[in-house]
Amino acid sequence: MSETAFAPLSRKDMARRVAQDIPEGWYVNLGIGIPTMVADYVPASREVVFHSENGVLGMGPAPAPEDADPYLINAGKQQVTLLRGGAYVHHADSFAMIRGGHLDLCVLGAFEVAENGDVANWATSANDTAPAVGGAMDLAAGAKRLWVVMEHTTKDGAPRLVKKCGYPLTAMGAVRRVYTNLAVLDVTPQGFAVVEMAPGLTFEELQARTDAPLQMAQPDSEPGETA
Amino acid sequence: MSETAFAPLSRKDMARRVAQDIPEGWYVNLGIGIPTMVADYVPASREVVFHSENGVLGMGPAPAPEDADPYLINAGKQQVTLLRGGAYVHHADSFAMIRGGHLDLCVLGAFEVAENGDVANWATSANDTAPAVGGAMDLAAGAKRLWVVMEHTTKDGAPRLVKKCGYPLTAMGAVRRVYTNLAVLDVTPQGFAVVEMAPGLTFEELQARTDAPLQMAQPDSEPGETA
Amino acid sequence: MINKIVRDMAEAMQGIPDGATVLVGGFGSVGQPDTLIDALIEQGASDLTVVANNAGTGRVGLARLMELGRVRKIICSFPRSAGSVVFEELYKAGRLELEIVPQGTLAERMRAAGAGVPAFYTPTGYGTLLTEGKPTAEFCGKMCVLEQALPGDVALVQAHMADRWGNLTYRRSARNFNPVMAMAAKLTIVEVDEIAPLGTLDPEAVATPGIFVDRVIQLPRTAA
Amino acid sequence: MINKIVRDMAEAMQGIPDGATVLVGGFGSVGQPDTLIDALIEQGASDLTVVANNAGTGRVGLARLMELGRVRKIICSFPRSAGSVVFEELYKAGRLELEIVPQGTLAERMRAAGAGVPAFYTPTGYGTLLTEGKPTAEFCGKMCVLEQALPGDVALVQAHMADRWGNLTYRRSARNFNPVMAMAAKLTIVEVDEIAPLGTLDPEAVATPGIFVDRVIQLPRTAA
Repeated sequence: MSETAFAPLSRKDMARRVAQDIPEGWYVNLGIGIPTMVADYVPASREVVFHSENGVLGMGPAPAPEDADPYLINAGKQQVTLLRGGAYVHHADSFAMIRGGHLDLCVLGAFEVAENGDVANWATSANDTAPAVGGAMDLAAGAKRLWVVMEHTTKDGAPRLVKKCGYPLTAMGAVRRVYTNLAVLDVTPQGFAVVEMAPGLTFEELQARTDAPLQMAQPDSEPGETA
Repeated sequence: MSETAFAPLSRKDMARRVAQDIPEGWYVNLGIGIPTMVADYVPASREVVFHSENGVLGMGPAPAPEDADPYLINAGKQQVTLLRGGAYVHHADSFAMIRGGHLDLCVLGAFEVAENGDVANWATSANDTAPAVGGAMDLAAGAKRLWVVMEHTTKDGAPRLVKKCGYPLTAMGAVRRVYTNLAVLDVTPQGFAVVEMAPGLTFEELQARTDAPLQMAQPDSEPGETA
Repeated sequence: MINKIVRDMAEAMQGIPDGATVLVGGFGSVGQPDTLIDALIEQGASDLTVVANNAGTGRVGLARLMELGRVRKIICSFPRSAGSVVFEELYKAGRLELEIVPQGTLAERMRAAGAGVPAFYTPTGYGTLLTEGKPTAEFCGKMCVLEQALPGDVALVQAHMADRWGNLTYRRSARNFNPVMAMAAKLTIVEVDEIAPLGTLDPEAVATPGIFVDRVIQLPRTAA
Repeated sequence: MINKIVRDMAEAMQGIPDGATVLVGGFGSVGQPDTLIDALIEQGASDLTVVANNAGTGRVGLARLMELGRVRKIICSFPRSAGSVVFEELYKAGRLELEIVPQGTLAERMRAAGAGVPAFYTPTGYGTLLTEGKPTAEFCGKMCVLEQALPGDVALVQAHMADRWGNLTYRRSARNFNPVMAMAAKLTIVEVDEIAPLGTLDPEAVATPGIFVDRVIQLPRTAA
C-alpha cells in the first residue's frame, strides 16, 4: 500500500490539537516538552488557568526579555509571568492541588502508553542510572484527567502505544487520551479507540504503527471522557 | 494534726505561679479557665508568643471595649488582640504547629492527672452525653511540654492527682508538671515529685489530699524537665 | 471568561442533594457563613451530615437547620457550648448522630481530603474513647491511630474578599476552618463582603486560591 | 526580647553535626539558599543526608558539597538535570546513595513531619519502582502506598523578608519548598534579603510564621 499521501502532525500542530480540546475554566498542568507548547495555542479569549508544580497558579506566557523576573519560573525552569488572578503557594499546597484531584487536566509527554491506560514517562529501564521523576507520578495519579502527547512511534519506528508498557511505569491505568503525530486516541475499557487520524492516513496504516489493537471510537464520544 | 496554718493559692496565684516558669521566647498555648489567666502574669518585658487553636500566633491581651475586633477571638471565643509580629493561619496550619511539636508548652486545666502522666480533662464519664473535646487531645499529644493547672482536689475533697485516671483519658503519659492550689509537682518515672508546697503546708498534709504516693523532688530539677 | 460570582442565592445553592455532607466554616460565630446557612435552610436539602467545629447556638442558623430535622449527623469537636440548646435536645432525644473528633484531627482529616491523602496516622487521641476500634501502629516509639480523610460534598465558606476567579482572603481569625473546608469539598460555595477586580488581590497573600472555589456570592452591604 | 537574627554566618551554622539530615530549599536555583550552602561547606559537617528537589548543578553550591565527599545520601525528585555533573559522577562511582521520591510525595512527607503526621497513604507511585516494598492499602477503590514523614535535623531556607520573630515572606515562585522545609526541621536557618521591623509584615500574608524559624541571617546587599 502507498504511504506517501498522509501528513504527520508537527510538534506545533500536536500542541495546537491538544489546545483545541481544553475548554474555558479548566485548571491545567502542562508537562515539559510538547505539553508546555500547548499553552501557546489556547486563544487569549479562552481563560484557562495553568498550574506549575513549583507553586504558581495562573501562569502566563514567557516575559519579554527586559521584563524577566528571576524569581518567577515554571516547573521546566523557564521564566514565565503571572496572569491577573494568579497566586503563589508553597510546594505542599501546590501538590495538594495536584494530588487532591483539583486539576481538571494534566498533559504529559511519555515514552509509552498501554491500552489499559498505564503510562511510562520517567525512566527508560529499571537499571536507568539516576532517573528523574519530578512531579510526573503525582500528576498522573492525581489529576482528574491525564492526556498524553507524544510521537506515535520512536525514531526507529517502534510503537509507543502498546499492549503492555516495557519501561518502568509512572502510573497504572491513568491515561484518558493520547495525542500523537498520527492520531488522537481515547483509552477505553476496550482499549485504544481512534478519535481522529492525520490527514490521508488510513486505519490500517495507523494500526501497522501501533502495538495494541485499535478500534474506531464512537462518533459522539467526548474528548477524553470515555475512559 | 492542725491544718489551720497553710494558705492554698487562689486561682490568680496559681496562674501567676505558672507564669513564673515560662521563659522568654517560648511558644505557648493556654487552655480555657485558669490557663488563660497565665498570660496576664507574664511580665510585658518577657516576650512569650501565645498561640490560639483558631489560627492566631502572637496573641495579645483583651482589647479595650472600643477597640474590639469582631473577627479576632481566641479559642475560648473571647476577643483578643494581635501583637506586633503576630500572624494568622488556617486551622490545619494552626494544628500543624500543635501536632508537629512546635509549641514549647501547653497549659491545660484537667479533672485528673495520674502518676504516669495520663490526663483526663474532657469528659466526666464514658456515658457523658455529648462531651466536647475541642483541641485538648491534639494539644496534650502534640506540645513539647504539657503542664496542668487545677485545684488539688474536687470541691468534695476527692483527690485529682491519682494512681490511675477514673475519667476518660485525654492523652496517655503526656503531663510533665502539675500546678495546683496546694503544690507544684513534676511527673517523673517514679511518679509525682513535689517541687514546692503552699506556704505552711506539710508533705503529710499534701499526701493526705493526694491519691498517688508522693515524693520530694530533687532540688536541682528544672521546671517540668524531669519527665 | 471565568466568572464564579453568582447572581443570587438560588444559583449559589443549586444542586445540593439530600444526604450531602456539608462542611460549614467558622469557629463559633467568627467566620461562620450565616447567610449561606440560612440559604441552605431555604434550599431544602435534608438528611445532611454537617461537619463544623461547633453544633450551633440559639435557634438560628445551624441550630435552626438541626431543629428542622434536616441534619442526620453532626461531626464536630466541640458540640456542647453556651447556647447549644437545640443540639442538646436532639442529641438526648436520639434524633441526631454525633461523631466527636479532636479539633486538630478534624482539620487534618479535611486537609487530607483536599490534598489527596486518603488516611494518615496521628498520635492524637491514641488510647482514648474517641479512637476506639481504629487501626493503630507505632512510629518512632509513639503509638498512633489511623484517621481517614473527611471529604465534603459541599463546603459553605465565609471570606472577606473574592475575585471572579474565586481567590479568597479572610479577616484575621475568621480564616480558621474556611480554607481547609474550601479545599476538601467537591462544591465550594463562598459568601464574601467584597468583590475585588481580578488582579487586585496580592498573589502572595491569597489564602484560598480560586482552584478550590466554585461559587461566590456577595453579601448585601450592611450599614456600618 | 526574642531576636532570631544572628550576627554572622558562624553563629548561623553553629551546631550542625556530622550525620545530619539537611533540608535544602529551592527549586532549581530559584529560592535556593546559596549563601547558607556555602556556609555549610565552610562549617565542615560531613556524612550528611541532603533533601532537595534537585541534586546541584556545575561545581558550586550543593554540587561542591557533594564533590567534597560530605554528602552520604541525597533524597530528591529530580537529580539529573542540565549540569548535574558532580551528582552523575559520584552516583556512577557508587559514592552517593540516592533515594528518588515523587516531587509531591517529597513535599508531603516533609509537611507531614512538620505537622506531626508520622505516615500517610497516597496513590502516587503505586505500582511503580519507586514504591516497591512499601505497605499498600486500598481506599475508596484506589490502591495506595504508605509513605513516612521526612523530618530534617536542619533546614536551609531562602526567604525575602524576615522580622526578629522569624516571620518570613518569599518572592513569587521562590517560595516553593522553603516553607515546607522550615516546618519540617528541628533547626531552621534562613537567609533573607531584608530584615523588617517587627510588626511591619502583614499578618495575613506571612508565609512562614516565626514558630518554624530558629535563626535568620541577612545577606549582604548586592549591587542592583
